[in-house]
Amino acid sequence: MNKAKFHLEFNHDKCKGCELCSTFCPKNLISMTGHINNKGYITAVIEHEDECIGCLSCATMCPDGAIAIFKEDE
Amino acid sequence: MAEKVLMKGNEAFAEAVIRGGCRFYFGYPITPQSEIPEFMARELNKRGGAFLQAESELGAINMTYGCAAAGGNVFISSSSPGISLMQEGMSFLCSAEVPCTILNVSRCGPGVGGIQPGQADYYQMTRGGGNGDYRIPTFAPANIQEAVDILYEAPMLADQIRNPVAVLADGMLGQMMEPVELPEQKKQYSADEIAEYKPWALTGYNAKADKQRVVVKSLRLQPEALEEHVEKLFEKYHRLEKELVRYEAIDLDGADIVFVAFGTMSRLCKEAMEILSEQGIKAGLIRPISIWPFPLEAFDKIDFGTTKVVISTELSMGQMIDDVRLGVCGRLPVRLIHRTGGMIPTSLEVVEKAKTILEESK
Amino acid sequence: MTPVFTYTKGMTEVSTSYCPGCTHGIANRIIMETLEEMGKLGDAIGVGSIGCSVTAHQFMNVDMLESAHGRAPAVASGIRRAQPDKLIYTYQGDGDLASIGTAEIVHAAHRGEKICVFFINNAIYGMTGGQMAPTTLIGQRTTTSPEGRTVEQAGRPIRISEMLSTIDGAVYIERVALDSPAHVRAAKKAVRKAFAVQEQRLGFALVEFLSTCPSNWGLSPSDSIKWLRDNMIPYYPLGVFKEPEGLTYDK
Amino acid sequence: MTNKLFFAGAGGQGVLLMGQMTAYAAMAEDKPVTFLPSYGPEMRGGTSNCTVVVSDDKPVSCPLIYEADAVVVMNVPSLLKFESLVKPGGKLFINSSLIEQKTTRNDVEAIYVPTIELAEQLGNTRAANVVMFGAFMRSMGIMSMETCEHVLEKVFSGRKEKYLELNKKAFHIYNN
Repeated sequence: MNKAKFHLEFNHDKCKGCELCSTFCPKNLISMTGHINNKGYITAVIEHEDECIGCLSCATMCPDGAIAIFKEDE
Repeated sequence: MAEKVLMKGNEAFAEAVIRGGCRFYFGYPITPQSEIPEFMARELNKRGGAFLQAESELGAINMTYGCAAAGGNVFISSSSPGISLMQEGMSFLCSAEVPCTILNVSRCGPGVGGIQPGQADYYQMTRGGGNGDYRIPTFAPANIQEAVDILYEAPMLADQIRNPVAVLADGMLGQMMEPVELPEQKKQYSADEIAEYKPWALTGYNAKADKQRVVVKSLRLQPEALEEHVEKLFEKYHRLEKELVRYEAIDLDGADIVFVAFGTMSRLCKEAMEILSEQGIKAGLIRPISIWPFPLEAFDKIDFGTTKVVISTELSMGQMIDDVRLGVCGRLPVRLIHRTGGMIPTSLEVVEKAKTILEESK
Repeated sequence: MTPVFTYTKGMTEVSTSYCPGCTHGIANRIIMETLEEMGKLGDAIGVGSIGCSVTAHQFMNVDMLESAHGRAPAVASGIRRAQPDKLIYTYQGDGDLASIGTAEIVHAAHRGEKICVFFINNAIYGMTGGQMAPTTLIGQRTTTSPEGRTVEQAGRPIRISEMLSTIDGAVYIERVALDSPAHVRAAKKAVRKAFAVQEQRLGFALVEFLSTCPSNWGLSPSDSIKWLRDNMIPYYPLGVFKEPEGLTYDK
Repeated sequence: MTNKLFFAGAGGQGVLLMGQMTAYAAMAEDKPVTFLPSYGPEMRGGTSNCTVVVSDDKPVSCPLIYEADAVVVMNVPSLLKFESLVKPGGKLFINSSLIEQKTTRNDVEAIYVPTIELAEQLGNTRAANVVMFGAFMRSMGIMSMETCEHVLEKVFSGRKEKYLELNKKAFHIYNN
């Protein structure tokens, strides 16, 4: 069985760089190394997206609705 | 012509405002207007509306804010210290342009004061105790029929101008009885009709023709936006200053003295005028019916060739006298006859004081 | 690609005014997600309050009213009279609900008003700059309890859920926390149940959210989550305090 | 022509009802009228009084009075407090069943009505206030006795209808 693949989209305009997504990612895939957005926050990005297990923890804890998650169709 | 009935002021007020279209009442008991919540508790539920006894006047005015913002036609009443508690909500209602009808059956202050009639809420009603720039059109009837007629029109007027409309009646008017004719019941809007009749009301956006959500608010954190909003409110208020002015002017031609009095005090003045006339002194009367907007134009009708003095006659230490001075505008001396604390002068007392003032003014 | 998590249409496109990492944003979102999933956004009326959520009407994408400090339950009671068929909720902080608005909340509960109250408890006044709230913990430093709150001076923190569950008219009371994905999911379930209670006209429903205030607690968002868990939950235990027997709803 | 009338007594003596019935009678004859009760914090007991102003033609300007064409007093404190209100040549109606003394005024017409004794003749002392109302109306002649009877029919209707005949008799019993 192939492992399901997920894709994360970060809305960099909404992200406030609070790091809660990164704190709650069980696989430690999210880092705060994006660009500085218009509000002056350093935004979140995902590294090694292929390792994402689709647990939705990051999006669940994001207070700003900055994360959307998609599942690749098989 | 409708049949005349002898009614206690407070009950006549309540019946009139229901016939004027009011369906909701939120209130808290306070003398001398407790007959109103009692009347509403008996009547509104069976006449397709709702009565709710609030936990406080603060609760009541905010229930009013919610219900009226959701399109309900709301009437609210209290007496002086209760009106003080409602000032916060009145400021919100004005800013959010939410209509309702407010009745103050006033007593005496300051503080809890006493329960006898007084007119020391003039500033509270015409200047407002709430914060910010706002105005509430306020009418001060002098008899029960006039109060009934004003309260009957008030709910519709409030809807038209999207602003609270207030009536200031003192405790005497609330407690006394006079024969009145009650007008026909006006149309009351059902919950389903509100979205169409009041597109700005909170109904859930599914009920709206355009499916657009509405926000009812007073908050504007951007100074530019707040200034623009308040300027817009005042365009309305300036228009109302012309449209809503109401007063009675009696016997101004050739008068030696002109009384200015509203409500109960104006009735004493009318009797005083009769007595003065028997003694050869001609007295006129300007009786503001709208106290905001104040009928400044009435003062231009004074006979400046004969009149020696204008006397503001009040059941307070002199509050309306500020507006009287604006109306007279330096053209004549302005003096005060007053009692306060619930004391009401007799018409003879008014006559004697007026004669003294006239002598001093010659 | 199939979306598995997207931002709810119950929230507008406007960025919230909450500070980075403040869990107000999570509470806003799960309430609006719930209404969207119920298909009720167009039949809902929200009442905002004074505090950090004073601008909630800009974010919550339903008919909204912004009320005076503490008065939201009275306002909602008024709306209920004119709009008897709508879903009506208030969104209030702890200064608003547990201090200046205690009369309104207690009496709305006593009347068994068919409204939902979403109560954000972050143990501090946020918008005004970190003053002591009635919910501030003993020993907690705030700008008006600079040496830490003492029992002698301010008494003990008020437990709203416990207090309101003594009231007959309040039929659903639950305290939840926004400190983990699992707790957020539980919180959303509580929101759903509160709306079910209102839909079925069973009475007054309140969900208390333990929430963070990183800016005024002086902690990072992640440390704030930990502080909430270590300090608030022991004093404000989570759980259902009251629930109608056999409450059913579409999950 | 304006009639300024004043009624005073103890709470429960029916003074407000007397005033109201007077106002009803005036309204029935299409006369402008005002009825103004005293109001205070006490719900039971204490004193109570009311002012009724009846006009023949133009609206009543002032519901408050500084002198009265007629005053009705139902107990001693009311006599002491309000006998001075009667204008010279006016009428003072005194409930002589409870007030043994005479008025100190010699410039008014005093009418002493033994309301309780007369009501006792009818078998019910509770009709004492209507005895006074009848004496008052007959003497004043502002409204017709017929009109007043109609008012009694209105007041004593429904649950109170069983008292109507008694009160009609009470209304007419004082005939001096």
